Amino acid sequence: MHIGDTPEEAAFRAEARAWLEAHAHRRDSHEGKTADHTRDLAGHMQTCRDWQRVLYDNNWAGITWPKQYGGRGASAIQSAIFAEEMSQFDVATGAFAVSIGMVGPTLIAHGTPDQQQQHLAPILKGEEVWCQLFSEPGSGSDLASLSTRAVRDGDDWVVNGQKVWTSFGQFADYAILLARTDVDLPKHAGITYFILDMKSPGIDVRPITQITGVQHFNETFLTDVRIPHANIIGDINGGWKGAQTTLMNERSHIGSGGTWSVDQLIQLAQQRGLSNDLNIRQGLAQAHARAETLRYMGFRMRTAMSQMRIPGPEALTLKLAYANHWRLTAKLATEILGAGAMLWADDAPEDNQWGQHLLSQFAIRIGGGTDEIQHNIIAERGLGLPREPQLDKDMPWRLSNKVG
Amino acid sequence: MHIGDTPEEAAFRAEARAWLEAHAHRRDSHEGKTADHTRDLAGHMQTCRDWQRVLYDNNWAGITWPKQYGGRGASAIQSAIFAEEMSQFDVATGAFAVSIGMVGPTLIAHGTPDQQQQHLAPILKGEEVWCQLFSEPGSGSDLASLSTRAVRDGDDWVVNGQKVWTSFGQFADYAILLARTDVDLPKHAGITYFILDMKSPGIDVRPITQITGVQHFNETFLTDVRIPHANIIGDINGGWKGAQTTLMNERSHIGSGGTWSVDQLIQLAQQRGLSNDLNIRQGLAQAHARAETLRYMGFRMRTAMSQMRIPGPEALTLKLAYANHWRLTAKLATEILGAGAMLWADDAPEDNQWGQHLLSQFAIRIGGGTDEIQHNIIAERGLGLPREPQLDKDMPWRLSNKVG
Amino acid sequence: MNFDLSEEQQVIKDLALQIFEGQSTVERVKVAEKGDGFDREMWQQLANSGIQALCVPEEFGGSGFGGVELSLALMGQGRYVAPVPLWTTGVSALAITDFGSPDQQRNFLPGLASGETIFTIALAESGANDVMRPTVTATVSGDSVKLQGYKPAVPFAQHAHFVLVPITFAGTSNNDVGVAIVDLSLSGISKTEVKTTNHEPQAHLSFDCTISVSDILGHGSDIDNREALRSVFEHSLTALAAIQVGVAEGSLAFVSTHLSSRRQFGKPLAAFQATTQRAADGYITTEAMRVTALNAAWRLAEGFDARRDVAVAAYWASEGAQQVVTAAQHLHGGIGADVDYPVHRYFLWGIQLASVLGSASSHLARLGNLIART
Amino acid sequence: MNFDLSEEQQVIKDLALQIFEGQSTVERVKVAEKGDGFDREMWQQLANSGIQALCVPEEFGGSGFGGVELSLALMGQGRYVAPVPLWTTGVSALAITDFGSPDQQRNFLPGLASGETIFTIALAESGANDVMRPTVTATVSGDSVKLQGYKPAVPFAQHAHFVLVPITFAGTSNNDVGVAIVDLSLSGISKTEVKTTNHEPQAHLSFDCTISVSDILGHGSDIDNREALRSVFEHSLTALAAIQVGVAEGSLAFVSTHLSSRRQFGKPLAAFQATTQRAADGYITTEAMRVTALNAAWRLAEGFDARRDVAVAAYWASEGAQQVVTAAQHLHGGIGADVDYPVHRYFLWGIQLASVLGSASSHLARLGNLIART
Repeated sequence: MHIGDTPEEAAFRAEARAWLEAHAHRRDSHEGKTADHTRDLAGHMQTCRDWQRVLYDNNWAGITWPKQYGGRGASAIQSAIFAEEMSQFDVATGAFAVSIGMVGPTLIAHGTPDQQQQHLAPILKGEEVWCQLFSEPGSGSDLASLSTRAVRDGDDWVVNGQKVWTSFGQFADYAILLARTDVDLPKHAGITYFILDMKSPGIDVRPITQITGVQHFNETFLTDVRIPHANIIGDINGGWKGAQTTLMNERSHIGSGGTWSVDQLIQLAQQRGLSNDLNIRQGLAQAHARAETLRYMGFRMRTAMSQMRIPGPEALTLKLAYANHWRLTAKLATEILGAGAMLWADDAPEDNQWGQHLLSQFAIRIGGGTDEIQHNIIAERGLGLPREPQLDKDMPWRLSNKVG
Repeated sequence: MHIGDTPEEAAFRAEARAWLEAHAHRRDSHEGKTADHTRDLAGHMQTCRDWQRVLYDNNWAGITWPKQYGGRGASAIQSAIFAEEMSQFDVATGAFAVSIGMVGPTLIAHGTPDQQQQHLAPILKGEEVWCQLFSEPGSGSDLASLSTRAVRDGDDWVVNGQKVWTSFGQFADYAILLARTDVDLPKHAGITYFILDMKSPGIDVRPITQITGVQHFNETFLTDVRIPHANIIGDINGGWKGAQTTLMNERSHIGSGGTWSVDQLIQLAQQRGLSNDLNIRQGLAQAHARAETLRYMGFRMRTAMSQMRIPGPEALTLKLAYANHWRLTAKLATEILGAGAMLWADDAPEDNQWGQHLLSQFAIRIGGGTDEIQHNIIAERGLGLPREPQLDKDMPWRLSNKVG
Repeated sequence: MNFDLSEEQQVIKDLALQIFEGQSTVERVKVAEKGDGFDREMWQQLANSGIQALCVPEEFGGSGFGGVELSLALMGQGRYVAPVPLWTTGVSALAITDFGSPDQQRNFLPGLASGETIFTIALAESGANDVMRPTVTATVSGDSVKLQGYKPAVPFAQHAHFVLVPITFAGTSNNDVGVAIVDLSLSGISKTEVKTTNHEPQAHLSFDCTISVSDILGHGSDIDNREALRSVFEHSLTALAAIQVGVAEGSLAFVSTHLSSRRQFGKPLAAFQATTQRAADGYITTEAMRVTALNAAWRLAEGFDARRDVAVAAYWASEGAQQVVTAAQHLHGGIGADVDYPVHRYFLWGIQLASVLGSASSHLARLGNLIART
Repeated sequence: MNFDLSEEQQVIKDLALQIFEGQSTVERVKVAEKGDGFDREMWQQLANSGIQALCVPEEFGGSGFGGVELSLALMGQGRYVAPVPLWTTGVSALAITDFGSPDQQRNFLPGLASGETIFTIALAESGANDVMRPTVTATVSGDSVKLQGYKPAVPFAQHAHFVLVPITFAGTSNNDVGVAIVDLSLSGISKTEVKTTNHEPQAHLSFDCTISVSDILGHGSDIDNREALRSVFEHSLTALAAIQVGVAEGSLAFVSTHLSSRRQFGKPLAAFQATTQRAADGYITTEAMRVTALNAAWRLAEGFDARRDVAVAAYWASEGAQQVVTAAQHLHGGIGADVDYPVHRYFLWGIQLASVLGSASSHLARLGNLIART
């Protein structure tokens, strides 16, 4: 047990920090202008691509990816150290959350050599932005019930259907796509995992205006879209396995994020003369306690990952605790801001970061599996309770929407 | 809308108070010695019987019962006013909660004239203490699944089975009993409602030592107990209807109770020099806000009752809010008592009333339907959500324990 | 003791609900959001039905009801998140009725009753939000009064004709406070329109202007200025609490629809207790908001000391409403994030009104002072 | 950075769990509850396995581990609600090892290591519970020290040989504080045995006795008395937090069993999300307690400033444990109320240890002072 940097880790941190100092600007107390994607989404995309290229050129891209795939081959802990340091600089990485965090690990685990060859290096270089075509209007928590169909036609598959919550879909070069390829098999067993070139004909991406005013999500309509057979990841009808890899990476990504710290909130309270208001101060102390808890839960998860153990319920615990922390901290910020919390966009104090956080809590609590689904999994894996019976689990998918 | 006493109600309150002043002692800031049942349960029982007789002799027994049954024929609001006034005096009534609050209304609604004749007056006079033989070890929330059997034998029914959570069972003269009389009918449809003389042979009442140290609950074993046919309330196999009347009265009874007020807690904090501790004071303010909410929810329920409307989800809301208030207030009391909160029985401060409250929160949250069951009913009746499907609802009881 | 609405109250409640249901449709609200945030057609419809006139005395063209009836109308507004300045206009009518001088009543009440005159109230302060300690100063010199100060985030200030401004009289030994009725077209008032979270039109106001002493609420009458300010404060909180009841109700109505219709794992979401228990909690909280909001309105209307009651109602309206609308938004999953689906509006109203009301802990602190200070 | 236990730590954890599982059976605990509350046979078994010796240096017969290893043993104790004075004895050993004079170490550590000497710690105060401002006064006169004061609810005081007492040195200009090692057999100490909620043996202690200056912890050494007291305080909170982790774990284990086996409406309770979501919340809270308790123990053991870390762990141990054990007790329905069923013991331990720890808000207040005071 060693909580905190070992000498080797401290050296790694110093190296990372020195490199960042040389290549980026430290950001102010609150979210940096560059990292902020709420105003100019297209500009934000380009900033992400540019920064990813700088990372790549300096061997900081894909820190945990094996060297043979162009990564640094470093540990989960080193990756976390780099992310901690990088979070203090005004750089943007959000557009690559799917590409680096989810697509890469999935391709490494399940992709063919050709697929790896074609995509891994461009991802690391910032040349390929990917989006995720998993959720559908009728399939949210019950992802495996998805109904987008792919039908074989010679060397191609022809895809029809509708996807939703496609982050950065309007800017993406490629997508990972789940589609149903056999309706007679049970719902988990008839899904295939595809790589989709977003320049293919028949794709219509329509931005969704979110409650935050941002259009980061999209609806994606797929009409007779053709995908070459070679673009299947894994086996035909075996896509659920790859999807699990992708989703596990998504969950642990969400739990480890965060663009603000409790220190910023303490500073805000101090600036507003409220840090000696006992109610506010109790709130700050509680926020600190929650943040520390997340830190140690994160340490524990990364310890497991760097020992090549697959994180169990602790990853879910982390995501839930993180979502809860996000919600409560945003609420505390509105109390500190008082009437100012009502203001929005350019009129809002602190570049509107707290308003954005308050309204984006739902993305955290819903994306990567809802709070409720996570609780169920924790009950099952953490407490050993029996799994909830799923009536449609073993019946052919084409019948399963009729039960219940 | 008139929140608070009308002139007529104020006059009634004054009359009640004057009578109470003449017949009882005002109690101190905390629970009166007489009302306290935690030390000498048998003595408490006798005190309850004696006080009930005094109430009866002065026409204060069964305030809402119709005059024809020996009651006062007054409104639910007048009954509440009398209860509010009485709560400030050192008198004991708990042993009659079942008899007056649940058995009486059930007999009035569903009993035969003979049954009413035989029992209503003795109940009001304090001569008959009743207990409730409903719950079973295997049937808690799912009361209708009960398995105590009653089989007809000439003019008698012969009962075998085991009941649990029998309040004051060791002192009761009579019981209301639910038993299964037809195993081939669905679970709700094969239950009959009996009056049981607790002196009958074959009844074995075994006190349960509760977490509070009190033995107010019992297990009751019934072995070849004979009940005359005339002791059936309602129809053979039609007992669920009467049970609903009993349970509805139980729920509204639990929600309207309470032997302490937030004022006592404020006084305690002041005595301990903690009422200017901001954390404690916020807690007291929150407790006050909850208590006020309960008051107005109670007003609303009694308004409905005095208009002869059956209280809907507002009665459930009240019970849940009450249980929540009980839990949080007991917790606040432990914070005010500090290290003293650890002490128990004679060594505890404030006659151990706060410790007793902390530990008895579960009786409130479980008795009369668990928090979870109440939530389900609120979702259904308050929000119009579909009722949860019950797989065993329509199948013969003898098969229903095998499903799921 | 009777918690039921009177027949007249029931009629008012139904009437208001009916107008808001018909007028405050999702389409109309969207149009207002994209425009200047004020649906004047709805305002006119309300006026035609006498809603603005509810708490104006009959002699000034009103129907002579009071705060309870205003609260019932406001619950209807919240239920359909209607973009009109009803609470500020209603509370102003109550304040002028209770504290206004005969001239003020004659000048303002008929226009308030007909809906032609729009009032707003400048409650919020920039720093610590204590309405009873106004930062705007009033310096009296003969018949004229110099107003100086800043009030952020005043609702509908760009559309209103007058604003009630809490003031501290400069140079008084006890920091005397009161309320000024200020004509928003006066020179020396600058308005900065601002965007707000729920798209309500608001403006920051800067005062460096001169009014007449006859513009002080109740001038020349035998009123207690501090009590006038307290009354405006307490009626404002109570009115906001009523809107929050409607907002919470409305968000729960969307929850019921969503949970009943949306299916996952072969069942409607309502078959999953994880969702229904949370919805039931929302119902319980909404009922707590309702009974305490009605009680506060009733006690104020009866002229009783309602300081504790208002604090209790404001506590629930701030904390409870946030809980309910946050749960409702969450229970909608992804669809809640899409502004094409109306439930998000209830979330935005709930949190924004909580900011207008002030934090739950500030109300608890006031309440704690009243009940437990030694 | 490594959050895993070392191999040695894993062995210690497993060993402790194994002893407690074997010794602290429901039957044995019941016997202790009915008797004097102290299971001496279990204490001897623990001593035979070297548990009391864990944090005593090797030169005094111990195994030279520290607070982290003590915490692992205490988690095992909590898991089986074992009636032995392990935390007070362990923390006393740490205190005497870190701050004791050579004489004190020679006198006490061997007995602590073997389990023959039992120490308790008088943390609680009657009024405002600030351990760093002791109410027991120590008046030094030459070589003798007069102790005067009162300490309520001292755990195992009727079974212990010595007690660590926080003291304020009378007549010092800065209200100097420190820790006295007091022999409980001295005349001038009166003990009043009291009943407690979870049946732990406790006594109120009254001091009007004389000890020697050499009984002050660290006397004659170059130590900071205030730091010695702070260390006892922080190690105590951290030890209690470890027990709470075990208590929460244990109560959840009963929940899993109950929900899986108890059937209602034709299904196990575990098929109802209303129960499983609550149980999952308990799991999340327990994990928060675990990581923060381990972190506090580790930072103390490394000699880092751990004031914030201890406050965070104590916050969770007080608030979190109460949440978990209350939910667990509730989820057992009626059966939880029956003292013949063991789950109630976890509830009683959880709430009682929360009282020993002090309220969550008191820890937040201390933490808020450390992080946000301006």
